[in-house]
Amino acid sequence: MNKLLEIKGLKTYFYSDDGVVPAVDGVDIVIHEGETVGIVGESGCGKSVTSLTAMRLTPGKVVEGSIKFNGKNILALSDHEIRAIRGNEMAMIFQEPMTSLNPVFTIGQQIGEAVQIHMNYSKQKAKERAVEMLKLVGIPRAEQIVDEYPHQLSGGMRQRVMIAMAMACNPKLLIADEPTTALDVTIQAQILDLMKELKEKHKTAIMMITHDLGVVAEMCDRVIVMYSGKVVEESDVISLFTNPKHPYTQGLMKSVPSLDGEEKRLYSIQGSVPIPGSLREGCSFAPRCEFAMSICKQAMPRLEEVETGHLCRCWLHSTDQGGIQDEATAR
Amino acid sequence: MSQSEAVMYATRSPWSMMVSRFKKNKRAMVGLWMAVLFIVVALLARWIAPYDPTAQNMQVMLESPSFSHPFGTDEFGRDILSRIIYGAQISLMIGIVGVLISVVFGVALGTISGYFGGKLDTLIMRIMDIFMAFPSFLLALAIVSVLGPGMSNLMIAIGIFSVPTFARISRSSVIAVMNKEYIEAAKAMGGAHTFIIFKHIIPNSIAPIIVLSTMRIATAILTASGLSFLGMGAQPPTPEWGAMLSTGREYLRTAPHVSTIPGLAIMFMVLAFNMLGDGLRDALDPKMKL
Amino acid sequence: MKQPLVEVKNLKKYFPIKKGILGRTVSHVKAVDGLDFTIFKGETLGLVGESGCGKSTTGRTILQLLQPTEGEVLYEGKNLVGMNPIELRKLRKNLQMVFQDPYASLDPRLTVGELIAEPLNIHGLSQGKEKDLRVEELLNVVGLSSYHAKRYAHEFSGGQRQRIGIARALALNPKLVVCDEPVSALDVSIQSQVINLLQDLQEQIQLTYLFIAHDLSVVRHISDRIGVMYLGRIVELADKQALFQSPKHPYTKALLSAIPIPNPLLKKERIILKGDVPSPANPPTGCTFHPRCSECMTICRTEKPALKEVDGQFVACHLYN
Amino acid sequence: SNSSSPSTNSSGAGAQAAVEPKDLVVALGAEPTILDPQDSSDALSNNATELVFDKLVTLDKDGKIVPQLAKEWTISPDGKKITFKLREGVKFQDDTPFNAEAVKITFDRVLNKDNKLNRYSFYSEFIDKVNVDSELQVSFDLKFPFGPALTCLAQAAGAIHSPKSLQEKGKGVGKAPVGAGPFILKEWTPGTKLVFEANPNYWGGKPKVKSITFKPVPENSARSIMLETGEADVISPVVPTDVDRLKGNDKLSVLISSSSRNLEFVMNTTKAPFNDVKVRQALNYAIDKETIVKKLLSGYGKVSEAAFTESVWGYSSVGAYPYDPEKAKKLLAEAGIAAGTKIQLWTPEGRYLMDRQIAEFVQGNLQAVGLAVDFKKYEWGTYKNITTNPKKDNYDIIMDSWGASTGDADWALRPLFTTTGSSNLSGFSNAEVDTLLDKGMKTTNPDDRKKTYSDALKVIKDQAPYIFVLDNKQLTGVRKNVEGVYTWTNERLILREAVKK
Amino acid sequence: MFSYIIKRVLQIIPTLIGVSILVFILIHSVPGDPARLKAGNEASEQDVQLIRERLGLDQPLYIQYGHYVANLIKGDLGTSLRSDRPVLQEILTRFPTTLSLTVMAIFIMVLIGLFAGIISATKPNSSRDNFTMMFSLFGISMPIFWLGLMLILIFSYYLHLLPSGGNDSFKYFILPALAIGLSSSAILARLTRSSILEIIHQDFVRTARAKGVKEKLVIYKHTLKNALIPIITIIGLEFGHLLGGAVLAETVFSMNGLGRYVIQSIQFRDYPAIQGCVLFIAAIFVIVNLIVDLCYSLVDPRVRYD
Ligand SMILES: Nc1ncnc2c1ncn2[C@@H]1O[C@H](COP(=O)(O)OP(=O)(O)OP(=O)(O)O)[C@@H](O)[C@H]1O
Ligand SMILES: Nc1ncnc2c1ncn2[C@@H]1O[C@H](COP(=O)(O)OP(=O)(O)OP(=O)(O)O)[C@@H](O)[C@H]1O
Ligand SMILES: [Mg+2]
Ligand SMILES: [Mg+2]
Repeated sequence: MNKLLEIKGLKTYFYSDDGVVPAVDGVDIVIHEGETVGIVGESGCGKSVTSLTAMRLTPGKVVEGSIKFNGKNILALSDHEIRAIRGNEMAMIFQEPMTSLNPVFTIGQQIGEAVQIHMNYSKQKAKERAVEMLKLVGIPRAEQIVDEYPHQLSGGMRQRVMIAMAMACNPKLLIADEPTTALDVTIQAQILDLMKELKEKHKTAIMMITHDLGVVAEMCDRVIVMYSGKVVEESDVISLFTNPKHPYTQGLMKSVPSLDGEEKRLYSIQGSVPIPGSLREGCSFAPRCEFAMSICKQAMPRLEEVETGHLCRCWLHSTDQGGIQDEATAR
Repeated sequence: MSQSEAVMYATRSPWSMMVSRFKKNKRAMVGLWMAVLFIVVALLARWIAPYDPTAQNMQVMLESPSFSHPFGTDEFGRDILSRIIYGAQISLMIGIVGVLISVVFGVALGTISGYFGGKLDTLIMRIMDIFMAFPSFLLALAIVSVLGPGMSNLMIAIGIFSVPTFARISRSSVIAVMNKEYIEAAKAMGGAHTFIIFKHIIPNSIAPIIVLSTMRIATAILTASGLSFLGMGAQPPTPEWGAMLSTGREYLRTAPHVSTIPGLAIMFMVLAFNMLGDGLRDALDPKMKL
Repeated sequence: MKQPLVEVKNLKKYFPIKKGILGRTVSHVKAVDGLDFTIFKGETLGLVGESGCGKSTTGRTILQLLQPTEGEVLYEGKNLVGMNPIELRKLRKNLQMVFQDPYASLDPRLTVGELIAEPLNIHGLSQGKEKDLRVEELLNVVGLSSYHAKRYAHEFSGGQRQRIGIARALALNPKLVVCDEPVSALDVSIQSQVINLLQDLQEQIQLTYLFIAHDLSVVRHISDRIGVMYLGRIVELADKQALFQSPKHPYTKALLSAIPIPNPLLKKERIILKGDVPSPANPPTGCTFHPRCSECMTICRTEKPALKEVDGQFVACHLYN
Repeated sequence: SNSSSPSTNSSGAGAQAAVEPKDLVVALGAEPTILDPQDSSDALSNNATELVFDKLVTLDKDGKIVPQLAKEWTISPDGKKITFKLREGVKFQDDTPFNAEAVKITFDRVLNKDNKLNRYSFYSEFIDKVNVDSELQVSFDLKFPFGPALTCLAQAAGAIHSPKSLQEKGKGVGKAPVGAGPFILKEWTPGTKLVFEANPNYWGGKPKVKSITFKPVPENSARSIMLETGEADVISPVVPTDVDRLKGNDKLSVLISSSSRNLEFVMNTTKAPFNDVKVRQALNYAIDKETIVKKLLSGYGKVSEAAFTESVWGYSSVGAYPYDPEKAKKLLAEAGIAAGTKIQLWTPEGRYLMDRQIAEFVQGNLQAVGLAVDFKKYEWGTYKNITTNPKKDNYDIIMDSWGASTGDADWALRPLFTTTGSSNLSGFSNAEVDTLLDKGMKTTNPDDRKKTYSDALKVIKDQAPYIFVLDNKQLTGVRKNVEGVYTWTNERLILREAVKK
Repeated sequence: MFSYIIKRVLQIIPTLIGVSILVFILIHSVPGDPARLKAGNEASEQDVQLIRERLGLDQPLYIQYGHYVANLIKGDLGTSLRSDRPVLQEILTRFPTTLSLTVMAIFIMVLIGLFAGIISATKPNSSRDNFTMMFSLFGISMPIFWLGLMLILIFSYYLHLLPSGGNDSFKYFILPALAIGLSSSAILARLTRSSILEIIHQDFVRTARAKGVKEKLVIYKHTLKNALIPIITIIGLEFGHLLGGAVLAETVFSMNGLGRYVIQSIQFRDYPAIQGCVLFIAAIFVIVNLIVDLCYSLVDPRVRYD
């Protein structure tokens, strides 16, 4: 399989009056053609910023790292060239279907815009394409809906429209940033179903950002777990769920109440997510980790392959003790 | 946890955060200092004014700015600098007292209207609509005509003239706060109306009022000077800036400084309060629609 | 054995939709449309359903934060509906609420100490030193410490805020706490902390919960019985084991099957419902679920099914006639 | 505004041949209100009616009474009847003939109380009856021998209407006047302009300009600029501060003519301390009239030396109180007035030339002699209402101005200084003055009258109910290519003889 | 839509009745007597009384109001006490001036304000943003009448470019329209800036960028159309402000408009004229706001009137 997107050592920082916020602090992600990669992690850990940076849409500043998409260096492209990729080869759907559509343009105009830009379609043809796309995402009365405005649709329908819009130019990569979080379970099921269907049909690779482990289990081939701006674990979905390595991943899995088991008390990770930018020595999860060792408080471990295809950033699994020095000198 | 830890951790109240945001805003700080300067000048007028602002000296009438009269003299040979200095007192008084009047009435009406809603709300807002249907300057003009010219009447007119605006803003701000869950929480705990209004509603809806007040001081000063310009404001020989400008108009060609300088004074004082208001808004809530 | 704490009888809450020149009421949003259920002392009654189905409205009308359109809410036998305000205010001590949004439910201008002391002040319960001690005690109960008391709510994380909200609700030693989606705004790892806290408290001080949520796994974890709501009505109400093992109502079945399971090895059969939840302003005739129901019969289009007991579970569905 | 006819376009006039009559543009401080001469008394309206209407008699450039529609007249020996012989062949602007009937109809209208016209009392006071003696002879029966009768008939209110127009338009004549004068009202856009066109059939010969346009321009400086730029040919009034600059322009001239108007401060003699003549005299000494005239009016005025101005018939100088603050203080002390005594000084603003400024200056003067002056400026509408009656309104010192519109001493003094005078704002009551003024009114011999008034003026000066400050000058700006423009002392701007080159 | 307009027009009526009562009370509380003013300075008390009767001012106030309302229903605004002309005619001869002035001022305000607002919003906190916003602060803070005088001083006295007063032709309107338009444009600039900045951070703008839309189009198509709602609102509100500003501008520039007529009428205590003008202005103002409301539906499909 070919590497479609390759993010290496990405650091995206926000500079404000209150200081620097290292929202993304050294992230490596590879997505192959046609593959669905899940990115999970707590709120604020940098999932959205990572994905936005991949499209060069983040308001933050990329201070380090590289992003290669389909052989092109995203960070080095001209504005014109990056625009040619956005919405065309790489498309995005967002968490909030309510606010992600422009309220003053019709559905048709908004779906058609991308094909007008990227495929030089005429207005008329763009509209036809929009209808076609609406039908594809299973919207009834597509011919009418195409002339309606976002506020006339329900949340689920809007998310379908978002998907239609993203898929309009047959992108190679679809970035879905929590596409179902705002939706009800029954609607979520509809949308996930649709995404699976589209993915199979068009061989689109998907970067699926979510915090719902259920969604990950259902949708993804591979999973990346992020914590506080860094990737802490990466593996194929089955091995992650059956054999999570990182204490954070383990905790995460245990704290979800299960639907079949019968636990009296839930497992809980103590403490709360660190505020990014509150600089701390060592592993950022150490303060909440029940296995924390003294080294954990001193140095950040590296992301290492602990089993084939299973990477983890944790001293418990680290084979390379020299990493301490490496990281320490890197600081 | 220990006492020392509590001390070490500086708590940041919404107020102190606002202050620090405000301090970072250069324009706001310039506005603040300008306003402070005007206030100090007004307070110290008796000591810093070089001449009696009403003392006539026909020997030096309509003189251009010079060393002995830095801003020149007017048609009675009065020192314009001294009149500007004393005029600061008047403009500030009108602005501040006028706005205080509107704040008290406007906030009371707006809060009652927004909090209780229903028929009372409709009644109050319809009355406000009637006032708002007048272009505001005409309303002020009508009120001063009724009350007659003079400082206190001017303040009352300016006060009444802004009541509807304050009522509206405060009402919408109250309604916004009413929709917050913490109001529901207070109700759920069994809090009485007055408790909720004074403890939660007013403190949380007051931010736009503070900003509006500052900006309205600016408007009030402008309006008052406009009324004085039309001869319906302060009584001569009171050194009201608008009136000074208006009388100086006769000499616009021969002695332009007589009307130019009061105009600049008005502009800078208004500017100070506008910058201050702007800064307050940005510090309190940049999205505020004012 | 089971003593009823709150009995809800034919509870309805309609919101008027106003229109026209004179603002006449032309129709109603039937947010809650005839609920009958009982909350027993010491239990947790879970309430699930899709967004807009009337869960929050139910909670609020029970607490009299909204005036019900019809029906009764009996608290220990006393009808809260239409009770005189002073008496009601006194009773409120026993009925508290934890809100969904930990950011909006705490007044940003008060310190945590003031926030927690507020209910004590309102009811004039304790003064001075005693009050401070009580605040400290409450903070400790929810796992915070007294040095937090001087800080403002915005300086806390979501989970901590939710703890503050819980401390406030507990200040008056309530009997019933209505939890309106107390964990849906929280991260998974924080969510479990709060759930555990709620459970611990229930054990310690014999609280009764009405627990509203849309996350079935959470509801299942915490509740003793679960009511499933659809468009302002309860379609199924049962013991949680029964509900999960043998859901009766087609909607419950679909709902349960729709939940993604965090286990990639387990592929289960999905019932995917067509369409969206209809608007409560304009609900379908008959059984409000019939347009989305795969087992819809003719009677479903015309007649509203009543909530009936079937095998120890309460279901409102014509399939069980 | 309406699309202006070419006749009103003044700027394009320069290129036309010199013989062709041109359009004259006149910028005035305000707009006429009503062009019904019997229903308006303001100078601005009268300026306009003087163009449209002719009267039985009128005043010439020098203020002498001269025939107009009446060729000649006789006064009966008892002074109670005046008979006019009318000019023949005169036609009104609507082509109806002018005759004795028209005169009677016009005067009967104003003398009828039910018509409630503005000038009712002005004439009804002395005219008893108007008789048509023949087609071209009309006689007036007076209630008593009235010295200034002819002068009154020469006022704007003496204008004769076309009876047809009166009958047809009723109250509407004020908007569409028809007289026998040299100009016809062509267009009136309220607030913007009035256009009068030359009456080609005027009995006195066709006027020398094609049209006259009145424009209301309240801003003093704007008027001056219009004159400078040629947008206006004549402006009135010119503010004193602009005179020197305008004079410096070789295309312009400023007519400085005397006026029957003076400016004065009225003391309320019905209340303390102004019931004390010493106080009143003291205040007269306290005011620096010289400086007011020199500085505030740039010298375009004259310090008053009597209760009315030089240009009024019957004038004699009785001398001004000199500026002597020390004497003022002494007199005040003698009258037992403590320093710091509070008095009120009221003034209108924008009504009279430099009114507020003068009052403000006077305040300074009065404070300089130890009085605490509470200064109040009122807008005219209010001022007029609160300064009608010294007893009722209870003011202290108010500014006032009086223009003896008849140009006769009687109207200059009787309303103000007789006990029952209609405008006695000072509440002044002096038996000697009452007798003298009554005598003056009823005397017909000019020399006797003059003597009587001279005596009255002296008493008034000594009793000092007023502080007479200054005699106004009329300042009219005229472009040098315009001739034949003059003013009457009662502030009427006479344009009917204007020529524009 | 149509029924919405009807509804709104009907809603205007009670407001206007309220306005008429308020004005009636207000102006009759102003000390002064139009009869005395009409009679002139030399008039005797008797003359004044005659005129008072003629004008019907000797009747009790409630009867006067009754007459007024009765006439109003017939569409008659009464007759000016000062000029004896129908008030409506007086208003209509002056309104075109005020309307042209206001429209020109709005034109200036939109032209400068919108442009400046966009300029500074597209590069927030840059020096051009700071400059524009500082400039607009000055604009807001300048007294209209003073700005007017300064314009006269510069453009009429010193440069002889434009006339200083009157309302004969287009060039007479330039300075007064500038005087009132500039300060309003400052308000608009600020509002435009903040609305754009608010919109530009919304999710759908990010969506547009993610589609590869050009930055220019992102601003002018996706953002501006959304920001237009508060902008239109402020234009409507500024209309009232400008009418108020017209009072001052017409005075400074000797223009024969409604604003100055109101002042003259107040000075003359011309009751019917004042009432007429205020009602007229209030009605215009309310109608403008209605139009503004209707404009919302043009830019925002969420606004529907039915
Ligand atoms: N525009 C911005 N300015 C400053 N900080 C930002 C900005 N956008 C994001 N951040 C910070 O970057 C960090 C990562 O944010 P990000 O949106 O990527 O989180 P996330 O993992 O997507 O969280 P969520 O699950 O809540 O969407 C957060 O701490 C956030 O505060
Ligand atoms: N104050 C109100 N006025 C009018 N309609 C209301 C009001 N509050 C709620 N509704 C309507 O009543 C219905 C039920 O609302 P409710 O908040 O009870 O739903 P919910 O089940 O709590 O939804 P969610 O899961 O989104 O919180 C919704 O359609 C809502 O729009
Ligand atoms: Mg995110
Ligand atoms: Mg809810």
